[in-house]
This record gives sequence, C-alpha cells and structure tokens, in this order.
Amino acid sequence: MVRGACTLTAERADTDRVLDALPGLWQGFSATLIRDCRLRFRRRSELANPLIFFALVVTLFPLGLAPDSTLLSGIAPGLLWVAALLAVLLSLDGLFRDDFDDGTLEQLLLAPQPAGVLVLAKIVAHWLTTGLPLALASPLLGIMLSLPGHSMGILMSTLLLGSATLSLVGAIGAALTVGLRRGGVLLSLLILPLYTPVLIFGAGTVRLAVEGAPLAPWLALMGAMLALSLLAAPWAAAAALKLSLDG
Amino acid sequence: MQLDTLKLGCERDERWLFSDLDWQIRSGELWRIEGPNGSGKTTLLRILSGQMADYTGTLLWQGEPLARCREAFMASMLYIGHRPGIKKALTALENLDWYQAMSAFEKRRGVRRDACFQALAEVGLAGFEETPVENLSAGQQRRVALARLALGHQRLWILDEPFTAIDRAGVRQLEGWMMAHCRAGGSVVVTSHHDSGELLPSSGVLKNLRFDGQGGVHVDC
Amino acid sequence: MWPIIHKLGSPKWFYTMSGRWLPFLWGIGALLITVGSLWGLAFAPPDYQQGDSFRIIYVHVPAAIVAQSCFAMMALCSLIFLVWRIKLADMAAGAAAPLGAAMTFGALFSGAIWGVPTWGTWWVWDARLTSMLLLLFIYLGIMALRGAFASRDGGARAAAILTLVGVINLPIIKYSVVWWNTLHQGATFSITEKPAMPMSMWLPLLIMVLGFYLLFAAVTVARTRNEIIRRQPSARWVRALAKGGRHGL
Amino acid sequence: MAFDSLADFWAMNGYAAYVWPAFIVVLGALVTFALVSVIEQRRLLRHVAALERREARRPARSTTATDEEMS
Repeated sequence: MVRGACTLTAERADTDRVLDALPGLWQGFSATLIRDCRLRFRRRSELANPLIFFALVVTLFPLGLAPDSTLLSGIAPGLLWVAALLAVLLSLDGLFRDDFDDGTLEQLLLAPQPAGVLVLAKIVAHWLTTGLPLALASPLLGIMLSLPGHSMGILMSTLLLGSATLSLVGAIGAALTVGLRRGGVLLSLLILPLYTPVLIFGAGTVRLAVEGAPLAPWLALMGAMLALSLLAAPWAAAAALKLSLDG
Repeated sequence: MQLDTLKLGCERDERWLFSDLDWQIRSGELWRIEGPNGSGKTTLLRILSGQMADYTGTLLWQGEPLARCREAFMASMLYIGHRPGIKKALTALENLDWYQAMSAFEKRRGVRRDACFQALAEVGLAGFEETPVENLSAGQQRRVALARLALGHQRLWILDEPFTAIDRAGVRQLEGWMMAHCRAGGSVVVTSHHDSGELLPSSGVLKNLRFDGQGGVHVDC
Repeated sequence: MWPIIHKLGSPKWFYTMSGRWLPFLWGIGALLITVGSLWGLAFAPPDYQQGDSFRIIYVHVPAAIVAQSCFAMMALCSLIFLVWRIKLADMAAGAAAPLGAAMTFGALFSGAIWGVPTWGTWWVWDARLTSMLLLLFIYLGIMALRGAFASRDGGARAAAILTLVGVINLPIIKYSVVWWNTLHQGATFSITEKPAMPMSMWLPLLIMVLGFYLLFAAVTVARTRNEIIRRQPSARWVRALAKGGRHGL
Repeated sequence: MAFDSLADFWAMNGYAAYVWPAFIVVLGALVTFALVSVIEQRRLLRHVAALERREARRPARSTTATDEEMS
C-alpha cells in the first residue's frame, strides 16, 4: 500500500479529505494486466499472428536449405531462436501504439501508482500473449526440425526465460518509437543489437543441451539477464513513454 | 485544496511559451484558460497535471513541491485531454472499471462496479453498459470519458477542450457538473478557444487566464 | 556544486573558454598524429611474424579505443543531461555520435583489411570484430532515433535514454560474444594480444592513441560550438561574435 | 628507418594494398570531420551575420529574441 507523501497540516485536513491511503499498487497492476489480456483476446486474429509467423519462418528454412534431418537438427537451436526473436519483434510495435493513439497511455502515466509498475503490467501481458505461446509451441516445431527429444525441455525453458527478457528490453524500444509515425523499422534497428546477448545465450544453451553438456550456469546467466532487465527496463520504458507523450 | 505555480515558465525548442506565471488555484474556483492556437494552453495543462517535467519554476500542491507528493497529487487530480482515453474494443463498463481500479480507495470489486453503473447512468448511458465502445456514437463515446467525472474521486479537474463533440444539451449538463463540483469545494481548470458554453460566464464563479500568444499571460480575477 | 554546474552548463561560457583551448587541441593533436604515423609507418621495425602488414595497428587500435571511449563519454553526457537537464551535455553527446560511428567503422574497416594478410579472409566472426559491428549498429540506432523526432528536445531525451540502455548492454554484449566465440571455435589468433611488444613498436602506438584522443576532443568541441550557434542564432553574444568577425578556430 | 628506399616504403614489402587503404580511410575520416566542422563554423557565423543585417533593415518589428542562457 502506497502512503501519501504529503503531510497535511491540521488546518488543511479540516477542509480536505485526508488521504489516509492511496489506491493500491496491486490493484492498479492487476487491473492493467487483466485489461491488456482482455484486449488481446478480443482481437483474437492478432493474437495468433506471432505464432503463425514463427511457424512460417521455421517452415521456410527446410524449403530453402534441404530436407536433410542431420543438417536441420544442427541448425535447429539457432533457427528456432531467431524465428522466435523475430516474432517477438514483430509484435512489439503494437505494445504501446494503440494506447498512445486513444489516449489511455497518458491516463496510465497519470495514475497514482508508479509508472514503472503499470508499464511492467503491460509488459507481462505482452509476454503472456506472445512469448509464452511461442515457448509452448516450440517443441512442436523442434520435432519438425528433428531436434533430439531430450533437448525439448531446455528449448522451452530457454525460450520462456529469454522471451521475457525480449519483451522487457523490447518495451524500451517500443516506448521510444511510439510517438513516431514510421517507428517500425527504426524499432528493429534500436532493439536487435540489444537482443544479441539473449539470442547467443538462448541458442547456445540449446546447442549445449543437444550435445549433452552441463547447462546450469548458462540457465542461471539467462535468469540473471532476466532479473537485470526486470529491474531496469520498466523504468526506462516509463521514462521513454513520458518523453514520447511530450514530443 | 490548493495548487500554486511560482514563476512557472516553459520553453520549447528555444521559444518561450510563457514565463514568470504566478497563479493560485483554490477550492471552489473554476478557471477558464483562453488564448489563440499554439499559445501554450495545452502545454500549461499538461504541466499542471504533472505530465511534463520540462518547465522552469515551481509547482506546489498543498504547499509542497509536486515532485515530493506525486502520488497524493495524482490521486486527487483528474485530467481529460484531447484524446479520450477510452479503449474502443472494451465495453463502457470495462473502461470505467479500469479507471475505478486505478483511482478508487475501495477494495471490493462489487462496490466499485456498482459505482460504475451509477456513473454511466448519470451521463445517460444506462442500457449501453455492456456495449463495446466502438459501437457507440461519437457523442456517446465522449460521454464514456466524461463519466469519469461522475465517479467523483478527484478534487481537481483539469479538462482540455471538454466541449468538443457533445451536443448542446450535453454542454449544459457538463457545465452544470463543473459548477456543482466547485460548489462542493472542488476546482476546475478548463480550456476552450471558442465561446462554447453559456451558463459559465453568468455563474459568477468563473475566472479567466488569458494567453496573448506572445509569451505573456494575464490573470483576471 | 550548483553554481559550478550551471556555469559549466552555460553555452556562452563554454564557447569562450573552449575558444581558448581549441587551437592547442587542433595543433597538438595534428602534430602527434603526424609524428605517430611517420614513426609507425617508416621507423618502427616490422613484425617478425606479420611483416609490414602489422603497421595497420597504428590506426586500427586508436580508432577502436576512441570509438569505445566516445560511447562512454556519450553515456556520461546523457546522464548529466537527463539528471540536471543541462542542454550543453546533450549537444556534446550529439556532436560526438557521428565521429564515434566513423571511428567504429574505421576500426572495422582496418580490421577487415588486416584480416586478409593474417587470416586470409576479409571477415571472421572474431569476438572483437563482432562486438565492434554491434557497437556500430548501436551508434547508428542512436543517431537515427535522434533524427526521427520532430521536436529537438524529444529527440535529445530519447537518444539519451537509448545511450544509457546501450551502455548497460555493451558489457553484456561483449561478454556474450566472447563466450559465443569460444563455444564455436578454438582460441582464434588475436590481432592485438601479442607477446610483449618492443618499445620501438608500442611508443608510436601510444603517440597515435594520444593524438586520436586530442583530435577527437577537438572535433567534438568544435561540433558542440557549431551546435550552440545553430540553436541560438538570436542570442546577443552570438550576434556580437558574428559581427566582430572573430571566427576563432 | 625500417626501409631502404622511398620506393620500398611505398611498397611496404608487398603489403601496400592493405596498409595504405586502412590508413587513408581512418585518418581521412578524422581529417574530414575536422575540416567540415571548421567550414561549418564559418558558414554558421556568416548566416548569423546575414540574419542580423536583415533584422536591422526592419527595426520596427518587436523582436522575440532572447538573450536567455540555456542551462
């Protein structure tokens, strides 16, 4: 519960309603999370877009290379990761744009709750509707690329951890470009270099899993990247949103 | 309730929109801000509502710098800008319910929801609660945004061009709410660049803040 | 603290002060680079393994060092700009970015050329080259973002936020690229990590690095001064400056 | 001197095609930036002087120019 920072003198307290408690942090977070999820489910066709894109890109590679299972299983970890990364990137532009256009974004930043917490709620909603489905669908595509069965679990867990980091870092880029008319291409220029560590560790860990090497330190590193972006990204994105609304 | 500006100034890309603005907003006051296009009315409202930090001078809420009591200020201020802040894919009720959750002190969802029904009825949207906003008319959509006024959590209303897209009867109704809000001890700051509204000038509570478009501001009490 | 920051942040003060220092920066920087180039190209002994192709080091390493220092300087300026809203810091960050990008490109280009005689190929996915390539993309992103905003203040703050995000990310990128590199291939032959260089080889390198730093500082200061004039052409002291015809250097 | 003659120096023992382009590109970028910034300053100050002359010709217009210093 957030308490009012204002100290009211007794004299003022007579004329003003004393704010003994402010609207709750959790109340604001959950309301925003539920609202965003509800909005995404109401546009169901858009909800499926990243998933279809993911499947399509993965399908293109055997067609472009060769239907050779040893070749495919060799490149499968990197391929699945690149396709997932691009699918997340594709969905990022819409993260704040609708809210920016209809004015709910400015109302979000005007709420008494700290802006970073509410932005985090929006990012979580984004991850629940893009990263999570991608991670859940990845074993299916892994089978199609003849990825060894014992590495499916690692594929899913790296995608779960990594796509959350992608959503968080990507939110900064989406927030910086939300006020620009042609922000989409710029967004990929800004974000892709920042995505490289996640890609390298994600795909690298899956490759090690295929070879049967010990993985705990690499998963821990991915967790550390998630923790760092969880701490920093919502606030950076909130600051970026404020300036996008000013500009 | 008091909001003070001390030597408030705003410079955008090396051009001063206004400077040295000393101004007090007190309980029961209704301020109308006038001035030509581009003179800085909207910018002033965005600074007053704490959205823009890019200004010189000080803003005091209840005598304290705004930066030190942001949460308390945001909880007692309601801002409606040019963009309505309404999600078209959601129903009127869902829209209002989100605002309720963000601003209400009430923890019980059912009670919050009842208040939403009541507020929607007050703006004449009874029976449209469960309709997605995109299926409503432009005027009705505007009323969904204005229903936030009827929820009644905030003392200070900051309204940027609230009269656009509502019919004559709606304008009168809105003016009525604004005056009732002031009489109950709240305050209103409102912009309008044309002389929309008839009730307000004759009510006696109205005060004007006029931009001359040259970087000067005049306060008429 | 405050008066000092504001004095330092005043464009007029900066313009007059830097006007005194700038000729020395230009002069000493140019001198060091001339001496360093001649020494490195003509007088330093050839490498026993690489022969005379190693002389590329005298532009490759200074360019790479300046490219990275430039990013650190931009991050510091961005922080100062975001915290204290000192516009001079933003002007300096904006002035440094294109030169930083150019130096990054220069380091990449000279590295690629160097690769031909040493590795027999223009490009290898070496950890250093790859992280420099990513640094170049980040530079380009920052410059593009600044240009994309209609309002100058908006673009300035967006670029500052992205610079700070980038500076947190750079060590992570660097570390991940090194890890990725060792995972893929055995320890590659590295360009710069050489068994202790003799004095006659690294002294000209030191002179070149210093010269690059001084010229980088001179160009950044000169570009910042230009930006000041561009932003406030109607300030009285700028008018007086233009009328006096004392263009300075 | 590590070379016997000037021709040897230009040839770089066969590495001329690598050493010289690297030097030209990197040093060329530095020199270009330096020259452009100096030329740009001349041009900007000329522009300001022209602005001043133009404004002096119509003195009646109230000037909004400020001598405010940004901080």
